[in-house]
Amino acid sequence: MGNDVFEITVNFIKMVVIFLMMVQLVPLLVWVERRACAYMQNRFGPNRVGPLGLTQLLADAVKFITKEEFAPGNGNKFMFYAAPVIALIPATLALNAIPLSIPINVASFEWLGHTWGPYIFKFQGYDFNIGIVFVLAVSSLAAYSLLLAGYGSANKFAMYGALRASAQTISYELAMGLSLVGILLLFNTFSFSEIVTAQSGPLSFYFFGKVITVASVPNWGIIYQPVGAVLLMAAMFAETNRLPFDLPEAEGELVAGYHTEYGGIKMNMFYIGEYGHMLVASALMVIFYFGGCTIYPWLTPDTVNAWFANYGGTTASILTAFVLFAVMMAKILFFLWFFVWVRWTLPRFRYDQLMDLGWKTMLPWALGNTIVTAVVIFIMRTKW
Amino acid sequence: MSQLVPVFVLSIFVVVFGIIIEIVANICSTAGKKTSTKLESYECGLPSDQSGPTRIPIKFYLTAILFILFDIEIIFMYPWALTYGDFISSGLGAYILGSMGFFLLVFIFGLFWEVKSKALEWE
Amino acid sequence: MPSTEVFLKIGLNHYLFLSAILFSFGMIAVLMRKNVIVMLMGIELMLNAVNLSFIAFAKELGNLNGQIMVFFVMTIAAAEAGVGLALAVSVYKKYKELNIRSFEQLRG
Amino acid sequence: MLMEAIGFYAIALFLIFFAFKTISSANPIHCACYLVLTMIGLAGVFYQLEAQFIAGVQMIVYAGAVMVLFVMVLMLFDIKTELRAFSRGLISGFLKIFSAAILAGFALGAATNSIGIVDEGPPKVMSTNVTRDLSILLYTKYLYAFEALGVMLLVVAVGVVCVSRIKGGTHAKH
Repeated sequence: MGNDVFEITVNFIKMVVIFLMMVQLVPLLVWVERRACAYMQNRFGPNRVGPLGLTQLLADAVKFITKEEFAPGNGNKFMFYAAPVIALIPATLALNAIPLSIPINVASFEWLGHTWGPYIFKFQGYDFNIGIVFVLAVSSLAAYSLLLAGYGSANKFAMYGALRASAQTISYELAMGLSLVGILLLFNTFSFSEIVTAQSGPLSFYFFGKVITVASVPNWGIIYQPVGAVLLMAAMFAETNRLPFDLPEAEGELVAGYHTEYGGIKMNMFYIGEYGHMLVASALMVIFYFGGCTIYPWLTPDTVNAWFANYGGTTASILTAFVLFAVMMAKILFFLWFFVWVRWTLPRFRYDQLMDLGWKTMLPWALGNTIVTAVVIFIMRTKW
Repeated sequence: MSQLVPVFVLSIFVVVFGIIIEIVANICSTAGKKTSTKLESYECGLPSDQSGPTRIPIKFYLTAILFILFDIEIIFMYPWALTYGDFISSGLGAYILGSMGFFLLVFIFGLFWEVKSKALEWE
Repeated sequence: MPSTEVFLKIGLNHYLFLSAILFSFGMIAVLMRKNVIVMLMGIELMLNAVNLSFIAFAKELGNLNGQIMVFFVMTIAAAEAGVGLALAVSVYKKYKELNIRSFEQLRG
Repeated sequence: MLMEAIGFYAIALFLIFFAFKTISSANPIHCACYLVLTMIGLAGVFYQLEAQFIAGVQMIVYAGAVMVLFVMVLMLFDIKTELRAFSRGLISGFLKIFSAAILAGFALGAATNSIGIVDEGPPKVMSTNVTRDLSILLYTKYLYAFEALGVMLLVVAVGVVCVSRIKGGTHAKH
């Protein structure tokens, strides 16, 4: 975590801040969702409590805290209470592995009578050179919180909903895994930061052995992999049980699926897990297909650095990191809005249509995308 | 080892955070009477006739098994995709594409057979 | 009392001991548990212990053949778990309880 | 050096505790949950042994897929918690413990005798990028095994569907 006290504390604070960012996202997104749904059905969303209904979030939080604490009689108490806590872990671990901006390099400085050496703080919780495999491994643990919730509440509808939800999650994990193969073929690396640096330059690709560079167009992944982007987005909708894939929670006889018996703050923790997964999904979309924290001609690390050239070295690099962080957050918020937007436009799938879509359409499409990408890259990159 | 310490520290922090939230909610929640009807599992008001989980269609396990098998085939593709550029630049492009082509052929045939044999049919 | 250096310098044989302990736990589960599915878990535990010793030797000898072997052992272990559970499900459907004794009646 | 030892012993105790709980808890679903934690601990040990990609694959394949199948199957049957993990009985209990002790002795004996096998030469350094060399090795030297495994997975997929489709099976055509 770092070799001296200052670095360790900064790294720890960084992780905690990213976790709290995810936790704070829930009330914000719930508010956005209720307002947007109201706007789409041309009625007013929550606007009684405070300006534009913003303090509705506080009212909800208080309501969640003071709800009656309840656990079903013959259920397994430990699993019933453990399931919401387990729901938080996968989303946080995945979110901390994704770089939100360029690293900050801090020159050595004098403080409290001790010179603290030069540091490089990465704008993420931790950096693994097997970034993609780590995120896939951690997000595959999400099925356990559903299963434990279903088993812990000893309610046969909850159990049935949990089984359906986890069957859906794992079958769409296949399509997600395959659409990542297309990206790997293109960038040939697992680590996120190398993918982002590869996308921050001008559009340059091999054309029958020669390299062609198009000056003004950014080198984003969406240009090479449009089908992969659509597949990853659809798989992410199913992964987070969002509409139009939220069947396990919303069927007539399933009441509310695996969190039927939950109420109050425990239900809220499931929402934190779900919105956390949505944040990870939009962050992955932005990192793979929309160039991470850079927009080539205007907002690349060196052009933004030039804006703050007259400040000192450290402050300049901090400012550029935060400007690019704002760019990244803007892109992520667009995709979060896309999640909310789709929720109130598309109808829900039937369960067999949902599983057929996962196995019989998305998996073959992802395979086709992988094969076509491999063949095209082979033709383009070998020196004929 | 030092690379994994942040992951352990973060997961411990999240678990402690979750437990603290549940304790806080437990303390300041209004204490309702634990009547027997309230403790029964929620079935929209109908008195639940069986106790605990009952007959649930078993066809979920087939999806889970097929998921494992196809997941492993996808994981075999990750090292291929990782070193695809190196193989092409070192002139072995046709070799790696051919070998992976056979593997993908087997994968596609397996998937095609699963679809055709209606193993994944949900009535 | 041998110098504490033996315990502190983590070498190959520390990992071998850990793998041996996990292997014996898995073997005990397979030999002594009645429930079929817990026996399958014991088999998974044994295979993982073997993977651990493969990787410990791969690090010690510095070549990657151990890790390739782990890759293949994982594939076969997962396929085996799948088939084992498919059999356990069909036995459960017929005999309504999961005891290893009922596997003797399987014919064909 | 001390930090490395602390790290190793922490994960080793974590693994041994949960492996023991896996085999000794009565309710099979608790066994499955403890085994999931053991798998995750093992992925940590693999990462410690500079096998980063294998640690990721271990998490995806075992902790994320195989154990989900175990928990799902256990949840599908309404498993009655067994009275006791191991059936008590004076003689059978003694025989069980005696055979377990002998087995553990064999395993530990094998481990201790294998210390001398590897010559204590200078510690051989692993390659810089383990994942890349692993994949190149996989597709050049072990290509045949890789293709054979692809065919094996196909055979298993077809086999499992057929097993579930026999007369008494779950998906039997009636």
